[in-house]
Amino acid sequence: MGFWWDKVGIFAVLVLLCIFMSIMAPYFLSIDNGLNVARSVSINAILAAGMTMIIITGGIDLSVGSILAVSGVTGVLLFVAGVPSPLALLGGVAAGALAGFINGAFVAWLALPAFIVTLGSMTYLRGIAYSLLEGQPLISSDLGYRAIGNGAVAGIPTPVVVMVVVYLVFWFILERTKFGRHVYAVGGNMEAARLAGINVKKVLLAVYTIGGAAAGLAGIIFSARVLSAQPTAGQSYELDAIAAVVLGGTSLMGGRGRVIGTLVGALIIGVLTNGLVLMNVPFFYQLIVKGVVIVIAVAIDSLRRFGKSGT
Amino acid sequence: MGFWWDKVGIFAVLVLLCIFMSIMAPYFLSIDNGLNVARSVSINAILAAGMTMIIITGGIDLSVGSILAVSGVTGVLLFVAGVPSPLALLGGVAAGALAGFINGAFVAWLALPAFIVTLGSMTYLRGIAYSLLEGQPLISSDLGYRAIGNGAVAGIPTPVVVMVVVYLVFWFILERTKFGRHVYAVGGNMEAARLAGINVKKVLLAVYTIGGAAAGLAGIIFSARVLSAQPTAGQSYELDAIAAVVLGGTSLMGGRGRVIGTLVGALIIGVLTNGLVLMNVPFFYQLIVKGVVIVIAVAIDSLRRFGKSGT
Amino acid sequence: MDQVLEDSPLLEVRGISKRFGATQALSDVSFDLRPGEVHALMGENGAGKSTLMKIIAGTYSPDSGSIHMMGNQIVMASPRDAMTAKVGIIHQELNTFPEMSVAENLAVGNEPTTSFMLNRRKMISDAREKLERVGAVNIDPRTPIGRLSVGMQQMVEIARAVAEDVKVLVLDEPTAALSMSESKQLFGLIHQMRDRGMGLIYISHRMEEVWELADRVTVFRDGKLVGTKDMRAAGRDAVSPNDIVRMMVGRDVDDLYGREERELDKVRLEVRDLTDGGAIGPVSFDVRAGEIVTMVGLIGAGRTEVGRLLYGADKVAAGTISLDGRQIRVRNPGDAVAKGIGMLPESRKDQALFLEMSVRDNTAMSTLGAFSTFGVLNFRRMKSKVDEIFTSLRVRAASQSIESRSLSGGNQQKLVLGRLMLEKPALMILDEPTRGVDIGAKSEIYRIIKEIAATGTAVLVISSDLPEALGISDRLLVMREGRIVAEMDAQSATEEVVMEHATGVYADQNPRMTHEQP
Amino acid sequence: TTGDETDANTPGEGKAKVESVGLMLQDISNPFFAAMQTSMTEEAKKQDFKLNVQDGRQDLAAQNDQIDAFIQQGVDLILINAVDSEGIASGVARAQAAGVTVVAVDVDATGADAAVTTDNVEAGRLACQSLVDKLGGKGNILIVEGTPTTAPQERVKGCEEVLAKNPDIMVVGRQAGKNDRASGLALTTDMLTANADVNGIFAINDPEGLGADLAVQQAGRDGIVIVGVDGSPEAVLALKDDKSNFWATPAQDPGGMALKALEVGQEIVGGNKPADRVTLLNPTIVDRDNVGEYGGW
Ligand SMILES: Nc1ncnc2c1ncn2[C@@H]1O[C@H](COP(=O)(O)OP(=O)(O)OP(=O)(O)O)[C@@H](O)[C@H]1O
Ligand SMILES: Nc1ncnc2c1ncn2[C@@H]1O[C@H](COP(=O)(O)OP(=O)(O)OP(=O)(O)O)[C@@H](O)[C@H]1O
Ligand SMILES: [Mg+2]
Ligand SMILES: [Mg+2]
Repeated sequence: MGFWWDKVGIFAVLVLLCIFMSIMAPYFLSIDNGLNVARSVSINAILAAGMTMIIITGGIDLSVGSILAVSGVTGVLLFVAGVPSPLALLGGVAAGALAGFINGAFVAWLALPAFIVTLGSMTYLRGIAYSLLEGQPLISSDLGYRAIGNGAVAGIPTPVVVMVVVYLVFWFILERTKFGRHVYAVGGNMEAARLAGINVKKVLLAVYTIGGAAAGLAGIIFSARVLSAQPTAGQSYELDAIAAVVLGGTSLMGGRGRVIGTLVGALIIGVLTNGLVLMNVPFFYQLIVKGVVIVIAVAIDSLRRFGKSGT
Repeated sequence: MGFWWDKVGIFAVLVLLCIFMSIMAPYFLSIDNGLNVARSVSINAILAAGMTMIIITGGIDLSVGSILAVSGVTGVLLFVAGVPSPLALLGGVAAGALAGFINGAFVAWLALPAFIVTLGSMTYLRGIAYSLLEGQPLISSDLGYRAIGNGAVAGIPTPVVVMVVVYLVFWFILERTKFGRHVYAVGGNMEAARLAGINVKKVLLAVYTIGGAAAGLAGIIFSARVLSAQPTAGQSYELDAIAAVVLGGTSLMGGRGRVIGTLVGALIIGVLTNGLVLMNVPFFYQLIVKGVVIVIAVAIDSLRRFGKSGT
Repeated sequence: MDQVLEDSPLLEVRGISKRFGATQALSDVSFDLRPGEVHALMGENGAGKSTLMKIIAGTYSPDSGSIHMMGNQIVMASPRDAMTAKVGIIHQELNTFPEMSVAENLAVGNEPTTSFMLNRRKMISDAREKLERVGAVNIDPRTPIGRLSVGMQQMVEIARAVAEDVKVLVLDEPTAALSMSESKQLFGLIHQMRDRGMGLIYISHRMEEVWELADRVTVFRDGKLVGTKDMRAAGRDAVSPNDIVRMMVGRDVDDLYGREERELDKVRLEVRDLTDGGAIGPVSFDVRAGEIVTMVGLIGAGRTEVGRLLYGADKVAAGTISLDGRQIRVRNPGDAVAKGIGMLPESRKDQALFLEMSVRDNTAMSTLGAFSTFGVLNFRRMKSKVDEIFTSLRVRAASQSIESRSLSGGNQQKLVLGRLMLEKPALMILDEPTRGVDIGAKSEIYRIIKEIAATGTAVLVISSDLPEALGISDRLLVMREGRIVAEMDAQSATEEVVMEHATGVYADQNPRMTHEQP
Repeated sequence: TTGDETDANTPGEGKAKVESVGLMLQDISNPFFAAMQTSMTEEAKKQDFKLNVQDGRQDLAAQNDQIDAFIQQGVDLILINAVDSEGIASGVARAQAAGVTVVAVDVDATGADAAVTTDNVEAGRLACQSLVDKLGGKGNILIVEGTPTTAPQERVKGCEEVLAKNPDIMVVGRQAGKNDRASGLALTTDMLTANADVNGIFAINDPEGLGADLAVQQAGRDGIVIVGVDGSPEAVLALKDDKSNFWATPAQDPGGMALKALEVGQEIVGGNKPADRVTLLNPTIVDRDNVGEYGGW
């Protein structure tokens, strides 16, 4: 079953899950609810897109949730300070990119393990998000770029549109560009990449910066969605993002993975969360079901590996 | 400077930090405060001991915080149900070992990535901890084994004594037994370990079970310390534990690491937290300082690698 | 030798088949090994030799067939079972624990204990003993094995397998990373073991070795056993290397090296007093356009290091490098590629290949810039160029999109060569270009190297295979302890002379060399 | 939407039959909010309506998604206990646009049809006034704050108002915990080390206050007065315990508050808007002297 399952694997899990939910949860199967799921998935999916690229290089970014907070806060602060809203929006994204760049600098130049670098930045960036606002959320009901969180384009919620665009861009970068090949090469075999003449440090730096920018964009959407700067935003989002990436078949060892898989992974988590709410499952049991499904999903997905290696 | 720094590296960071704190924070340098730090470090240190062994095999355990909660709840529930307190205590530890065993089973038998398996179990075990108590903490002021959290042996707080014993045991296992060698071998080169006739699956299973038992013990201490079963206990403790392990020089790639380093890593985090509170640094700035120090500490520590490779 | 023993084989496999996904690695293979013999296995890359050995060693379980030891059927379900049955194996790929010391590596899986505690002292003394047995006395058991060169690590692996009290020993290309003198040491050991009545299975792509060691030679092709030649029974003269090559490749490879005269042009590479500031150098030498110069020496002589310095993979402390008369500074490999230097690294698996990426990506990896506009890849251009390269190198791959992991060693090596050819470098450094490559592929690689040289590229080869070095080069540079100790014309050099310079032990005081460097 | 219409509960004057209710809590792991869940679950059984309870995990985006899911389910009434009172505004507006009545519980929500809240500022005031009185208007105190969300921050604000009027009270340490017992214990232990002379502690809720109590007992310090906020069952136990240093807690009634919000919501659905948009339930102080009269949650 090798090839077929390889392509389909986790997607089949998503389809099964949707069928199950359609039967169990009234209201699940409707266009409106589909859009709800897509909208609620969008933030995690955008974080996970950047995370995919980082994980393909064999790294990880635990700080995405904190970057989201810092970027959201920056964007709102800029807007409130009178900066035109497109610039405020870009400022937020840039703050994310800068935070990612700093992560990348430690990983690329000092060759520190990404896990601990981003564990550190997860902590200090959270602190920065708090201290920018002295711990208080900052409400901005007339936020200039509120549409990016609450609007819709031709009936599709804007966050969903942004998410789709982000995925197209990431897919293009990873599949169709020289840089994308280099990302896979660095993750697949860093020493070989270096000896093949690839500037490994530059690739790593770029990847963390892009990941930071994606988290920054997610932060902008978050703040537009809640019309305020929230220093507590995005706590523990990194785990959902990583779960989406891994469910999507990207290897934490690096060198292998596809951003489309990540989208499917994010949708699985989103459908699960949404479906359990619609089914009125008590919160505690939601956690149990969610945890078990995550494990089962990767277990099912791993079947293809068994199929392939023949052992 | 190779060898010398190799041995001393992170320990020097700890000493520097202590000197800094002694100057900045009055009361830091006192026996009482030293015991405070040790006591407050003990839970994280015990989690981190188990984590060290798991990370040496190239794995990770994100579920330790949730295991801590489940074990703590189990212990208190058993006690409240009338089970003699030594048995209740053991029951809690056994619950942790069981949870670890299940993690290990997925990792060893199905060869699933530890990150996602334990991300899943982190979620479902938290759900189990909640549902055991329906979300409410269970207070038990006369908890039979309260001494393990609040007592003292010859002036040393019991949790600290337990911690020291745990570290001696882990040190002994890793350094002085055949099993310990096998743990390093599995993490250093899993395929080669298999070829050398090591039962890799058994080693992995054992390591996750031991890690779970350690987390269970931490859970017992936690509940004895707060005299109650807290389903929310241990949230995000996994990150502190991993930080201690990595600060202590254990490689996340597996195959290398020492439990003594982990203790030093845990102490760094403990001293930092304690010192910042003693200095009455506001919470937000604590986060910033803590994050930055973690990054700087690994950066300093990585000097030895540069010293070694000569590049 | 006892007649009964002679008749009943020590080890026998019957009707073994093994399939990996779409690949039938072995089909219905029966094979036996007698006590007191060296049974050589030969065959092209991917013929199934290692797979059969892994089945014998309990690493893989066969889809069908059975294994017998001294007449009794046994089950080899895990490497443990093989150990219990006293079957030892030296795997083709290194299986070391890079973070552990040599002593710990030697002990893994069999750690000495007193009561239940590790006995570290015994571990070290055991290690000394084991290393001594294979003549690797210069290796300190306490060194982390990761710091040793590949060749040294291979010696440790041999020590580990040999030290076991084994009845059957499998050696899967043990000399691929060894140079002449270590190989000689190993051969002595093999002779001893054979004389003690052990059975040895020896896999190699080097005909000279097989000729020296083997009592019987069995040839594999496409997962099937083609035939066995009994050289002890028939006598060595009854069989010729060419018979075996024909069984392997299905055709004659009459002139492996295809020696021919080449036109040498002006000096392309000029190296003066190059050093890493440590054990390597200073070295000075030239390579001319169209010339093939080979660096030879014992393992650890520093040849790889010199190559890496030229390529910018390691830091140069002092000295100059000039290309086409212009002095250049090479800061890193990317810089080297940009300035016209290409390198095929020593270990293709660790340093060259992206195993999970397609063969196309692997081939084009260093020259993606040439296939893209504003960073966007032009797949059609890439595909046709790679096609071109594959045709000229005769790469055997089902398609350009299959993972490079699934290619045989020889074909993988060709991928990396193809990568270099796309770079069109002025200087090409080839570190062990035929390591682990079968004889058919070897002859093709030699042809390719010569074609490359013919285009005016300066080719610097590093090789531990002396016949190869003598066969393909114009000039030899002999290295010892980080320096070039001799330079000679390859036409007139002999293995003996090269060995004398490489080891520093001179048999006669009249070496046939052109000149000796200080 | 439920097929079997029973007339078990007769709609009173203007009270409409509400068939399904969504209850959104900011953090079920906090016993205070869990108590709301408990009382609502019982009430749902009694009145026979469908109840869907969701945990916000202190995450505003998650609460936004939950509102969308509730709209999808077609609930009649959402009782919302928001992580942030203003940040939830856009979600509230979406629900109302979909014809769902929204009533805020405990924490006001901008734009909600009505709100039933405790005055958290007042709770902070009461707690600290009680502390100040017990200390006789002077002494050194510690403040154990909580997570940076609306309710804990308002309580600190109320406390600071009282302290501003009592210049002889010195705040010698303030640290933010995670609203739970363990962080109250850990932070207080360290703050006690740094301050030899501490007379009182204000914690923003009972779990943190009780953690601080454990810290004081373990440090072997006497005569430290501790106040919390909530009036939780554990706090009541502590108030009755001689060893405890816990002195007072402004009691709120989470379960009652949720039921009140339900009632207000049912009225609105039935067409009776309450006169005041906000129903304030004022906390009452429970201390060692009057704990016998306190009914508890
Ligand atoms: N684990 C595996 N998974 C999939 N295919 C495999 C695996 N191991 C070997 N093969 C395939 O089986 C075939 C036989 O491989 P094997 O390694 O036995 O060849 P070999 O004769 O030892 O070649 P070489 O001389 O290059 O070492 C090859 O086609 C190889 O690609
Ligand atoms: N006896 C030894 N003990 C430890 N390390 C050694 C020893 N001999 C050589 N080395 C290591 O080997 C390296 C030099 O070998 P290098 O790989 O450059 O040589 P080479 O001639 O290409 O040999 P090889 O065939 O092994 O590649 C150095 O890094 C050196 O540290
Ligand atoms: Mg082979
Ligand atoms: Mg070499």
